[in-house]
This record gives sequence, structure tokens and C-alpha cells, in this order.
Amino acid sequence: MTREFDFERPIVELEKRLNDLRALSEDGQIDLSKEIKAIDDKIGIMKAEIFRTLEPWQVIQIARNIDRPSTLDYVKILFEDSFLELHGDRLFGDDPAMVTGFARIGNHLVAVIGHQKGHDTEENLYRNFGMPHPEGYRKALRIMKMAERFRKPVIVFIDTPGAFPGIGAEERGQSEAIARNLCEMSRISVPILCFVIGEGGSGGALAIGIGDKIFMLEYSIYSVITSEGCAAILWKDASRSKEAAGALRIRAQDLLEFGVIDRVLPEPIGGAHRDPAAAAATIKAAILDTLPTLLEVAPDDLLAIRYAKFRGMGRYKIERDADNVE
Amino acid sequence: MTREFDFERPIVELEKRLNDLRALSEDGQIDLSKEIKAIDDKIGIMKAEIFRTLEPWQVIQIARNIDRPSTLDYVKILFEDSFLELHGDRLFGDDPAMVTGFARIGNHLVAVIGHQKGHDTEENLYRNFGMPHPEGYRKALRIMKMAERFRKPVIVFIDTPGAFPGIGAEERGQSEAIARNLCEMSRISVPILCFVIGEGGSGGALAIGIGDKIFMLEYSIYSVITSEGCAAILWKDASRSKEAAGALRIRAQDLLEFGVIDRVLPEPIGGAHRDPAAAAATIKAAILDTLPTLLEVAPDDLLAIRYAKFRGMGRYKIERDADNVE
Amino acid sequence: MGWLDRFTGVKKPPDPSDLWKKCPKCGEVLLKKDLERNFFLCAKCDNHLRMPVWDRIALLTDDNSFVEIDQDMESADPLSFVDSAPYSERLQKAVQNTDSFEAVICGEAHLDGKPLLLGVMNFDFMGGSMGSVVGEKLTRLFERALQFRFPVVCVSASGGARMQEGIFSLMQMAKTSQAVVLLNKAAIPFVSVLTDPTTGGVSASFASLGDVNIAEPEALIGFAGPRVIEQTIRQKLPGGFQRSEFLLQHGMIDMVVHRRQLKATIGHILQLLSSSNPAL
Amino acid sequence: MGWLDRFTGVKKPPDPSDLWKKCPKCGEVLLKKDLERNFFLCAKCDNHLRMPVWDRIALLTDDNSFVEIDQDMESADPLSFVDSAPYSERLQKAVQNTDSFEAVICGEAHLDGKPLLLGVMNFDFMGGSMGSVVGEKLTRLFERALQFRFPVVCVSASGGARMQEGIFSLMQMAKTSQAVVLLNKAAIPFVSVLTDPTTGGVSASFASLGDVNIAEPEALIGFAGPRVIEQTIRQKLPGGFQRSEFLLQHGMIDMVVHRRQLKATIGHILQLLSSSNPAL
Ligand SMILES: [Zn+2]
Ligand SMILES: [Zn+2]
Repeated sequence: MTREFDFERPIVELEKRLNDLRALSEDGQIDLSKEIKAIDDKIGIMKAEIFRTLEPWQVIQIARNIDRPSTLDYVKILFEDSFLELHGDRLFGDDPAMVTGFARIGNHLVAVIGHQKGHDTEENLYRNFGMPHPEGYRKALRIMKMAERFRKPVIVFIDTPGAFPGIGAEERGQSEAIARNLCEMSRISVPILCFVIGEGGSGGALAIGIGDKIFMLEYSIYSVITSEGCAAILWKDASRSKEAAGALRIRAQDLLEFGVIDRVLPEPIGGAHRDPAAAAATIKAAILDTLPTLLEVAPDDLLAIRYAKFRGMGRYKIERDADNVE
Repeated sequence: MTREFDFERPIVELEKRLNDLRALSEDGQIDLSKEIKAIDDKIGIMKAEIFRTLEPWQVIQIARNIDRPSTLDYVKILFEDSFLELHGDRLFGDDPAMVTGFARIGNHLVAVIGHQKGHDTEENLYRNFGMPHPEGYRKALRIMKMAERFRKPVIVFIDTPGAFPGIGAEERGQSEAIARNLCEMSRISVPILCFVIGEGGSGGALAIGIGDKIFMLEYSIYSVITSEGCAAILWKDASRSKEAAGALRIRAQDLLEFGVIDRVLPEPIGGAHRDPAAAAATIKAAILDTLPTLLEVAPDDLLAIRYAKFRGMGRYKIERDADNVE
Repeated sequence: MGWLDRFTGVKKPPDPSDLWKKCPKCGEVLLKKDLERNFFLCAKCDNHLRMPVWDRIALLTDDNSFVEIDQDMESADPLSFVDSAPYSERLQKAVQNTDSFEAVICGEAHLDGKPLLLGVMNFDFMGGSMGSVVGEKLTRLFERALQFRFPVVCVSASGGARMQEGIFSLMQMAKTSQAVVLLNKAAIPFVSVLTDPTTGGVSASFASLGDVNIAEPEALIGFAGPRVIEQTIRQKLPGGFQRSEFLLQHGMIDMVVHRRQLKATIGHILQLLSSSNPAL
Repeated sequence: MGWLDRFTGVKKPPDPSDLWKKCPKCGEVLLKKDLERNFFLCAKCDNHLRMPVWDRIALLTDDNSFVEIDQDMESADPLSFVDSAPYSERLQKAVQNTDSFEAVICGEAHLDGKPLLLGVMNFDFMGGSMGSVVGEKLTRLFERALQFRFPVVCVSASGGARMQEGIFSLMQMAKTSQAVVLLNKAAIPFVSVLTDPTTGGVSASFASLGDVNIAEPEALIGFAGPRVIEQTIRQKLPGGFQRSEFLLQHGMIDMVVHRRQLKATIGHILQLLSSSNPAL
């Protein structure tokens, strides 16, 4: 059973009624198949309409939904039994909020890195709600460097509210860990594909997000700050997070427009959690589409192109020609 | 005031008497200058004889002497005001048992790394008696890699009873930290000069001891285990450490014979603590003698020669020709 | 004063309506002109108050050697962002109040007679937040360092990312950090000076990546702000948490340096890391 | 059984005078022949008892594929070391008792039909201590891996350095570790399997340097021995300290693997790190 969103409630009500009708119809008392089909079609149209016109704060709800597939859910579907998880940063600890390993997909051996959220409270406590400590980032870096040595491309899944803001995290250099990864990822000389599958939360997301191609699932988000945090700071009122959500332009479509990501991957209607296999198939297609081309690029060129990609991000103007936004 | 060793006591007694005589003589009552000179000469001969025939356990006393110059004592003399200490491993902490930085000597800019002991109890508690935690080794590695980037040779001072055996040290991977340094030091492509200045205690010493030239001060020691530890394990009796000290062959002269070190640096009579400036002068001469030649070796050759140096260490025989010790 | 005046290195005169300041540490009332003469150190408790950007530049460079670069670069408003006020208005106000177009001033200067590239963040400009312009100017600074093989010094003071620029502001972390790696690879010294406060996206990118990281005494430095941490873990933070001395102890910075020694220390570092033979 | 017999891969027959063993964990009395059949796992509590070196080799390699190398290398006695007995006598006794010349057996074998180089330490030979021969044999193994581009698996069981060889034994840490780096640089997979116990100079050199570090359940793994630590810090150590699960939690190993899954897991790792395209 997956939970429903507020904005899905009208549909859910209709679906319940429809099921009642179906039950009656199957009892054989009366043939309602035509009516049922008609209602079903209407529901389909309504659903499509609702999900076509979602507000940003509604997308946030989907992106954060506890039932939404996180890294290991996709890993299981994409890599089947080939995934082998590796643990530890070789320095301090093993962070369950970050999952790393190696796997096979199609004809490719790859390294896998991703934030891991839980699907219930217990799992979320264990996974720290997908918020890594420095050791998580350092584990990811270790595996990326290993991937580079063994010439395996890296597949990254991004799904975090952000890097954990806590005492131990600060003591062990959360800033250093994130900054170091930004540095090092820009020089890992194998292809890196990044998939934002849920929440792309600020520096904690970007710290594993430097890649050659950046994909976002349709209802995932990527933001410099949570809408709540933004509202608290700029509106001095956390309850105005819906406004902040709109202002921040955090949807996949926005980021595509800004040229910050490469492609939006459509999700099944209702969101990836309604049909994880379908979402995974889209991701798989993106991997198998993209990797062969990237694998033919010489390592130095790959790094130069990756540098240029992030080098070009930003919008500013030069005062002397104020009209020419660069 | 420096403390005396048991085996120095006869000399110290004589020196006291001599001073009494000098006082009398200077009072002008009676001219004893001839007798004083004769006694002084005799003391000199006795001293030389005692220090020429020291037993290994006596050398250990000198090597561990709390007054013996440790890294920063030499740093002050060798590099004067040019030494700039850098701190921290960028991962967990800053270890006061390990000192790192950059400095100038003669015409050379160099990196400096060394274990640091204290000269009194308070200082020793702060320096943890020169026994590093993993963060000490990781700080040293950070500075060595920085030295490599900036093409500065590395000067290493070894003076530790060993890596610290404690809970935190094990938690944070003392084994990993030492092993990692052994690896990485073998690939640092700038000249590395190592000076064993006091205690070369096992893996905790070796972890910063992979260099192109290894020097030992005359009364320093270098051992796979403390003589006490060895006696406790092999003789099942820690009090038999004098025997163990002899059996382990831990003196500079022994290691030179074994081909494990490159040169023994003579100390002032009585030990380096009697005249730190003289000991430092010997170290300085060794640095300035050795560096120019090493700096002319191409980095790849330097690494190949360093590899071969440690590759050749060990004594074994092949059974089929049991007589040919390789 | 427009960018043309600043281009000549003229210093902003003190605002007559604002003659004194209270030391936030000991409460001492300090005359601004005394503060200026005293490097913005509290005369009573030696507290390092925030130092205006042009005073900082004067502190760290040889007299009259600083020449600003990229001073005419201004923020765009790519999100047409509006909170209680439009971002464009906030920007205008910040430009008026600080006489800067943005939260970092970059330039070429000399220190001990040797060339260096210097970037100094301006906390007064929207909390020193890093948007596209800050990221672009610093990246250009790093790339210029690469081109001329001059060392770089960055003085950070920032609350983090410029929220009003959304994802563009986040990406400046990547942009600046990847430029620092090029410096590393080319063995061009990069000294990062962290001043009060340096948090968020600045702390978690280039500012933590110095070959040598220096902090001023008691500066607040960290990834997450103390209030966010307290709200998350629901407990009060220990004294000294996220202060310079805490970072030194935790291995994140190389040294805590008094403002009076800052220029000499940077000079010392650059000399030791220089590729030339030292003077005998 | 001399080295010539071992060369053919014949397994040592069980010693008839020593038919049973008590599980050190649960106290269950176990018949040695049952133990052997059961991979030296306690039938009652699944405790992983120490596994004899030839059984270990059989466990990890395809049937009859193992060919020993460097088996005729013996320790010298460079220090003419004598404690309560001369080192040379101790060595002789160890050779007699273990039918090995030294504390590591190295060889070439197949796993899942693919070639690999395997080193297995023998704790029964002077506590698996690493002297010149252990260091030399492992270094040759690594160098052979480099030459043929075969992956390497090392199974460690060691109390640390061979004290009787003094400084030579210490230097084996350097010798083996620097050879591992060459494997790293050449992207030749190195899997380190840590078994009970792996401490001291072995733990602090090649054994911690696997691309993948695997430990058997509840193995004691650490730098300093627990008794040394207790004497140093004058307090009792917490339960589970320095055990495999502790190391996993502290980020030092990649996984804790049950002995029954060990071969399959290593095969999986080597397949994922291989340079060839996987079978479709
Ligand atoms: Zn004050
Ligand atoms: Zn049992």
C-alpha cells in the first residue's frame, strides 16, 4: 500500500467508488462494464491533468514521499544480483546514508554510489534520513577513485535532504568532505552519470553530483536550500514555504531550462513509487543510451568537457554592457 | 641541568671532585693547574671508553633520555626562524605527537615531518610521549603529498616508542594509517631523508620512515619491538629486557651492518643532549651533503631506486641451495 | 563611488553618521576611527571584529599595489526572484550601501614585493553570499593564477549560498572547487583565510581547499549554521563549537593567526612554497 | 611430507593422535573430521575456528588447480637470535610441526576457472609471524601478479612481526606494502581476507591495503594486541572491540563474509573488477 497525496484525494475517492462498482459488476447481478470503462477513462484524464499541473510544493511532496524508491530500490531492479556493496571510508566509519559498490548493467561493469533513505521510521533512523556524515562522502570518494583505477564508469543516485547538520559531522569536517568531493569528482577520469531520483538537497547532493550527464526524474527536485529553510530566512516565516518552493525553481523542468541538467526522465503517472520498475526502466535506458558514447571519449577530453560544463554555470552581467546577460 | 645515566656515575663523581679542586686552585691558595689538567684528560679518556663500549640497554637509556633532543629541538637549530608548522589531517584532528611543516635549510626549501616527544611530564602528556594516533600519520601524509606537489624534498625525524596502542587509535584505523603511509611514501616523487634521532619504535617509526637515505644518530635505536615487549613475549619475563636488547640488534651500528640504514651520524661524547648544536650540525651536514645529488635524480628513477632499496631488505635461503644465503 | 573610482584604489571615507561601534565580545564602545587604525581589533579585549573589505585589502597587500579586476561584473536575476522584496531591489540596495557590485572584490597586488592574486569577500554585501558573480569572479581569479603562475589568497566571510539565485548559486561551489584543483595540479599556492563567519556553501567549497588554511581567532567556521544544528539535534551546542580553535583541534585548519601577523604569515607561506631558490 | 610432496598439491592427512577439538566459543566438543568436512565451523554455534592452511587453499580454489610457488624458501637467522631457545631450533620445530618451511603458502590457482595468485598465512607456523621469508614470498607473489596481470588474494592470520629477525622483520612491512602500490597503479585487483587473528605488522601493512578488505566473522583484527592496549590505558576493553564487525562499523573493511560464502564472494568481486566485458 502506498500512501496518497492531498492532491490525489479526489482521484482516490473516485477509484474507491469504481472498485465498489467493479465488485458489484463481478457479482454478476448487473453488467456495468461500459460505465466502469467510462469512469476509468475519466480518472485517467483527471490524473494526467493533476500531475501535469502540479505546483512546486506538490512536487516536493512526491520527491520526499517515504514510499518513493531510493537508491537501493533502483539498484535491485537495475543491477539485479550483480550489485556488490562495499563499505567504509577507511578512515573513521561506514555511513549507512551513503551506499556504494560495484555492479553490472547490460554490457557494462560500473561503480554505484547513492544516498539512501528509509521507507519507515526504523529504517530512516538507521539511514539517518539519507543525510550523510563526512564519512559517507569519503566512502563515496574512495569508491570513485577505485572506479577510476579500474576504469569503471560511475552511476550516481542523488536522494538527500542534505548533508547532516550535527556536532559529529562538523567535528569531522562536513565542509572539508563536501569540498574535497567537488574537487576530486571534477578529476575522476571515467564517465560519471548522475541521477537525481528524489531530493537533491543542496551541497549534500552536489557533493556526489559532479558528472558528465545529470538526469532528473520528473518529480524529483534539486535546490540550494529547502523551501522551509528559505522561507524561514527570507520571509522570516517557515510556513510560507509554498511560496519559497515556487520562487526557488527547483523542479526538473526548471533545471533543464537553466541548462544545469541534461535531461528530464518522465515518471509513471502518480510518481515513481506507483511503478518503480517503469521508473527504473527509464533510468536504465538513459544509462545504456549515454554510456557507450562517453566511454569513447578520451579521459583528458572527458575531464575538459566536464570542467567546461560546470564552468559555464551561472548568470551575470558586465556593467559596461548591462543589456548583455552573459 | 641534564640528568646522568647510571653508567656515567663514576665520571660524574670525578668531575665533582675536579670542580672542587678548581675552586681551591682559583682561590689562589695553591696552584693545582697541572694536576687538574691531568685529571681532566683522564676523565676524557674514561668517558670516551665508556661511550665506546656501551651495552645495547645503555644505548636504549640514552635514546629514550627525556633530555634527548626531539624533532622540534633540531628544527629550531637547523631551520632557525624559517620553520612554519602546519597542522591537521583535514579528516579528524591534529596530533601533537607528530610535527609537520615547511622550512628552509641552506639553499633548500624542504618539508619537515617528525615525531615529537616532551621533555617533562606535562609536555609528554600533551605530546602523548611521541606516540601518534592515526591522525598524526595522516597529517604527515598530507604534508608529504603537498611537498611532492610543490617539489620540496622531505626531511623526516624519527623519535617514537611506537604508534599509540589505544581505543581511539584502533577505532580510527591505526593499522590502515600506517599501512597507507608505507604505500604512499614509496611513491612520493621527491627526495626523502630520514633521521632516526632517538627511538625508532617499530611500525610507528617505519610509518614515516620510507626514504631515499636513512641516517641514524649514534645512540639512537631502531627496533621491531621494545626490548621489554620482546622479553615479555619470548622470555616470558619483562625484566630480562637487557638480554632482549642485546639479541634484537637495535643499535645504529647493527643496522648499518645489516644494510638497513645508510650512515651512522656520530654524536658528541655523552650523547646528543650534552651538545644539541653539535648533533644538529652533523645532521645539517648530512642533509646538505645528500640533497643536491638526490635532487638531480629524475623522479621515476628516484622511485625505482627507493623501491629497490626496501625490496632488498630481508635475509632468507632457498632450500635447494641451503648454503647460499641470498 | 562607482567602479571607476574603485578601480584607482581610492578608499571609501568613513560615514560620519556612524562614528562608533560596540565590541560584540566585551561590550567596549570603540570609536570607528580608532578601530580603523587598530585593524578593527578591540582595544580592550583584542576581539577580531569584522574588517571592511578595503581595509582587509590594505592589510594584506603592499601599499598601493592592489589593482581590482572584474569589478564591473553584476548579478543577474535569473529566477526573477521575489521574497518580501524583489532580488533586483535587494541587489541595488546592497550596491548602494557597500559601493561594491558584489560580495567579493578581486584583484592583483603585491605582497613583500611579489605578485599575488587576492579575493576578499564582503560580508556587508548580502551576507557575503555566493551567487553567480562571486563564483565567476573567484573562478576567473583562479584561472588567472593558473595563467600567470601567481599564488592566490582568498579571504572568506560568507553566510553561504545566494538563495535568490537558486540552483545557480549552488553550482558556484562546483565551479570554484574544480578551478582550485587546477591550481593544485599546477603547484600554484592557494592560501585560504577564513574569517568570521565562513559557513555553508563557501566553507564547503573553495574556502576549505587551501594548501594552507588560516583562520582568524574565534571566527565562526562550519558547514551548517549553529541554529540549524541546534534545531536538528535539539540540544545546545558546546562553547567554542565551530570556532577557529575548534577547527584547529579537529584538523581542518593549519593555524589560527592574529590579524597583526596575517600578512607576515602569508608572506612566509608563499616564500616556503615558492619554486624559486630562497635568498641565502 | 616435504616440499616436493606439497608441490603436487597433496593434502596433509589428519593427525590420528588429535581427533577432537573444543569450540573456543561455545565449548562444544567437535570431531576433527567433522570439523574438516564443515569448513572448521562449529556445528553448534557456527563459530569460525582457525582453518588450516591447506583446507583454506582448497576452500578458495577450483579443485586441484593450486600450484605452490617459492615453496623452497627458508628463513635464515641473520641475528643468530637466541631467547629461551635458539631461533634456528624454533624454526626447525615449526617446520616439523606444520610441514611448511614458513608461515605463508603462496601459489597460482584458478577460481571460477580464472587464474589468480593466492597467499595463505599459516598461524600454526610461529603464530603466522612475518619474517624475511613471509615478506619475500608475498612480495614475489605481488610482483608475479604484476607480471601476468592476475588478481591476488591474500588470507592473513598473524600475530605480527617475527621478532627473532629483528629489524629485517619490520622492513617486510615496507617491502610488501610498496609492492601492493604497484598492483594498485596497474589496476590489478587485490583482495585481502583477514582471518582470526590478524594483528601487528601484518595488519599494519599489506593486509589492510586490499582494494576490497574482507573479514571472517568475529575475527580479531587490529594494530596493537588487546593485552597491550589494556596495559597501556589501564582499563578493560569493551566487548567486540577489534572484532570484524567493529572494523566494519569503523569503516576499515568492506564486508564480513561467512566462510561458506567466501569463495563465491571473492569470485563476484574479481568479476566486477575485471577488465573484460562481462558475459551477457
Ligand atoms: Zn572587546
Ligand atoms: Zn561453538
